[in-house]
Amino acid sequence: MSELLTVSALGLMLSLFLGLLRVVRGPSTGDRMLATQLIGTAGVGLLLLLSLLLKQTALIDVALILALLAAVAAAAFTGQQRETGDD
Amino acid sequence: MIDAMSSLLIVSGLAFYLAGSIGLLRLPDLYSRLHALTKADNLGLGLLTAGLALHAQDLFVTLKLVLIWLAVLAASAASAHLIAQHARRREKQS
Amino acid sequence: MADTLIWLVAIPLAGSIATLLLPRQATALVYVAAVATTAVAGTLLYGVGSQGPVSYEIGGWTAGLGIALRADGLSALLLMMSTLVVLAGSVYASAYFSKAAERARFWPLWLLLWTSLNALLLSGDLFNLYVTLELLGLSAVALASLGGTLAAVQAALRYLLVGLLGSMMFLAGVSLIYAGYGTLDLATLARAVEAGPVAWTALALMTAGLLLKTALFPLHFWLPPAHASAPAPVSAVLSALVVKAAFYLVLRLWLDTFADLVTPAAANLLGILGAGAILWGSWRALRTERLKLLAAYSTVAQLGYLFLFFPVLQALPPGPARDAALGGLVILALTHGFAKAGLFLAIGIIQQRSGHDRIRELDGTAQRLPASTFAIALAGVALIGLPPSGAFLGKWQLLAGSFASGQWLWILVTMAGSLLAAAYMFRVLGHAFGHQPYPQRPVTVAREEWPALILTSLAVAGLGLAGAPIWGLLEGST
Amino acid sequence: MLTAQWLYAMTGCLIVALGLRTALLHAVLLHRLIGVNVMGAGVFLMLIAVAYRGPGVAPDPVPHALVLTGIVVAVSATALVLALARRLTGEQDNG
Amino acid sequence: MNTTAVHVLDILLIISLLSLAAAALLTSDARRSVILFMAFGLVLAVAWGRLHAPDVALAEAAIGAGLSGALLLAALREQPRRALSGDAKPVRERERERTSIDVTLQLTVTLLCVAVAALLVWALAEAFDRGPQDTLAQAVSETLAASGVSNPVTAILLNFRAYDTLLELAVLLTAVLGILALGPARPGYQAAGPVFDSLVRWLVPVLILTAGYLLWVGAHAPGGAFQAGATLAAAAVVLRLAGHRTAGLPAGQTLHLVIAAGVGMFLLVGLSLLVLGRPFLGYPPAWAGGLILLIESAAMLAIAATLVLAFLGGRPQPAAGLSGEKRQC
Repeated sequence: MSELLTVSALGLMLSLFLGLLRVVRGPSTGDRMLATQLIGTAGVGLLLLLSLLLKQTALIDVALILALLAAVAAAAFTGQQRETGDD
Repeated sequence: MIDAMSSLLIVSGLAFYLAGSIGLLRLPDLYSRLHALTKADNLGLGLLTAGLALHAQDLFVTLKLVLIWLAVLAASAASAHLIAQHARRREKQS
Repeated sequence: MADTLIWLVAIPLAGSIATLLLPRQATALVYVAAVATTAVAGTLLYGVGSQGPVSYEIGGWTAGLGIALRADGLSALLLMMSTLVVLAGSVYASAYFSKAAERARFWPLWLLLWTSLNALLLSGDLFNLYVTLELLGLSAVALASLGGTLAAVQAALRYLLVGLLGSMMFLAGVSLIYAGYGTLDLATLARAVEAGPVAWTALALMTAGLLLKTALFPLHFWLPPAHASAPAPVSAVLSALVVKAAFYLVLRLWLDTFADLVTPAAANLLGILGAGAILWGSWRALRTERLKLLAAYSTVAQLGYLFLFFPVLQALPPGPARDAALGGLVILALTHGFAKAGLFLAIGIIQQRSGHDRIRELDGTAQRLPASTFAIALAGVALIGLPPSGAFLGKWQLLAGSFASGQWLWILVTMAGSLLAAAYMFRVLGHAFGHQPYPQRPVTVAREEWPALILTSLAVAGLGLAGAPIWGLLEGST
Repeated sequence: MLTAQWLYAMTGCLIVALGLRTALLHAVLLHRLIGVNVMGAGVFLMLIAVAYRGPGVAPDPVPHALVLTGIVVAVSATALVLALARRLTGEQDNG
Repeated sequence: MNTTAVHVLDILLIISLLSLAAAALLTSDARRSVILFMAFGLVLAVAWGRLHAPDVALAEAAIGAGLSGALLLAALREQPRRALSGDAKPVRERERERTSIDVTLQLTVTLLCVAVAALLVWALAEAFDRGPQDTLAQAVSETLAASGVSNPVTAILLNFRAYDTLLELAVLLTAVLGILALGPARPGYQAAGPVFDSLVRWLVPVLILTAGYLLWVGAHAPGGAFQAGATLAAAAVVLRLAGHRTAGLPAGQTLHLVIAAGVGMFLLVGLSLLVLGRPFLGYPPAWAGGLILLIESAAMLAIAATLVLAFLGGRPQPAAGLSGEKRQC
């Protein structure tokens, strides 16, 4: 089981890494925000796997906060987009 | 039995994650990326949390896992909607 | 006795909250807090003088696990000076800010700044010092921006970014110390520290951060605009106390905690930068057209003298000559504190009354505001270093120390700096005493002019006479 | 010495240098602010790496507490910078 | 956990951190830089989790990845793009004239930064050679029982080094007073559409509940006043984004009471103990847990209010304003 979790963690890290490429490349702000969201979701998954692997239950709380605040950040971003109307 | 179930869920979740991020990289425009990504990462995280929930010691942890999934679901739905709306407005303008 | 240490932080902090919650009674509350703090600071100074250094372990935890506050002669003297300056500044500010809304914004931040000064001078813990540095920097910037003009906000913004960079470098040094020695307590560290990459790099980073904050040439670029565009009582405290707090930390680290690591070359580097500060600062002060900028450049120059003491102290062997030089350094720092605070307060009055601070157009100020002009003249005596001011004693010790250790360059720089200071101060006074008829009243606005007069008189007369007790207090510290 | 501790600490050093460079060189305020923040993150990474004691061993909690304090202080300073910057652009627009 | 796999994970994390930091710092576009910085915060939170620092990871997730980004984005919203990204053409032409100086300066500063990195590596190498410095960590674990809480990080922050935290709350108070002195809040956001409203309707209560949970759990597990305060602030930020003008903050003197609550409660407890003959902030062991929770609750409110005010950028304006909701384009 532990091996599977480790491999999955690596897979998620890879996914996060691919999101990274899109964040750096862009081209539009919407793309970057979307990719940041993928990084967030992958980060949440990674933290959940790490909480089992490292036997740290507190990392579930971290994942929860990360997920909630990712929603807030998305709201802040779109709120701002709504106002300025450019990107 | 539970281990096998959980492994299956986690691995399929991972597959969706990877599909989503490859889509994000390879698809040609914002719209198609948006659709690929929101489906993939929501499903991916959903399967992953389901897999991990099978290992959860108590109900509270399961509750938190469900909450995490819902939060991500809502965030991506809202932002996808707004990003798309915004992009559409720009297209109309130009 | 040890309790005084925590009260010195708690009273201004409590005062700040009280003024925030009760804006109508704010001025009265500030007076109460200021008088109480002054009384406690006096008690501490007396106690340190009679019983030696004191320390206080917060929460009752031993230093290391917890945080200890400590005071010796050096910190008690600087604390007394800063208390008197803030007290005078408070009286001044209650008249300077004429609108209630202005005062309501000013008082809580003013008392927070005071809290941070006292906390910094008393802290015995490296990480706690980082927090006090940030508190000092943020409250100073918030106060400096109260002027509200574009120039003030711009200067405050640059001041803040420089300050943040300085604290980050300090924090990087602190982190290295924790990695290498597993402690943050200064006294424990002083016993454990040994020459090596950790100590050298940490000291270099912390010093670089602090030099940025104390505006040592050539890192002084942010100081003149920030000090010149702040409201007068804020300028006074920024120039007299805030930069000196960072200087105090450099002194502590170099002479106390890391004393064994300091090499002559490093001390000479500080001396050379100090010499550059004296010459460059004085020259710019001579060339500037505005009185407040002149005072700010003069601060750059005066800080230079304090750094000249580093190579001198490094070269002198422990003994009476070195003690005398250290005493000279402290007296010079105290004199500058009083004189510069008084100078900025007096300039503030002139600026408010005549609507500008252009040096060329000061003619007749002596007749209109004789007390303020007299305060400027007294500050000039102290900044030039004429007898009987404390600065005379301080510079005398600097010259004696340089002579004893054969460092002729510092003697030349000190003389040149004093001549330049005389030139820029006489330029101001020459204009101020220009022809205009009849003085009406010697003191026109008591609440604003007395603080300036008292501070500058302290610098000229008080410290000149207080030499012996100061040397007595410093015995055994650093 | 632990490999992970070493790797993350070195990363911290590099991030400090990257942040410092931007904070010193960049002409635009917002970038300099982000530079200082990144530099802070580098310092924090050094501290947390120092606290790490390997898998299954409880880390040193002291640096964790210091970093928490540092994060809160950094966010306060960032907020003040942004407020001042906002006032500045407001003034320029009016005048 | 398989060590090679962990090393691969570590290296991927490190490459992500470095490339995000570099990308955020090297881009010339302000908005891009902010988004990259937010992504950097996200990855950093994962790195804290990996390094067994869940308390820090919580704070980073709430503040670093969430609120700092929201703050920066709110600042961007208001400022014209040119002013922040600074690539207007005349400037560029002016810069071309001083290119030679710039190149020298850039080279010097870059070399300086390389030197700083090298010094840090050199120093850390010596520090790691000395082996772990565990005296303080041991002292903490030996004294933990007397601290009133069982989470060592909370014990340090609110008991052993409570004085640091008191001054840190004073830093927050200073920042918020500085912000309030600078002027009124930014104009509010327009009322949002139905999708956003449905998000708000459940996100705000969940955030408030989570804040309460973090405050309570901090005594024995990762969490505490700062993480809780930041989460509470996030709830208010969402309200504000949905068009609520004051984001749930009280007005006038009540607002002052809230922002001063953290320092005030801390000082009240500390000085009361001093008057009762104990050291300043020296809690009696039997009372320590309760007093810490009391201080943390007040601190949470103050932290939340401060972060919200920072997001608003000034004192919230009463709803009767004439032009508050005017769109800024």
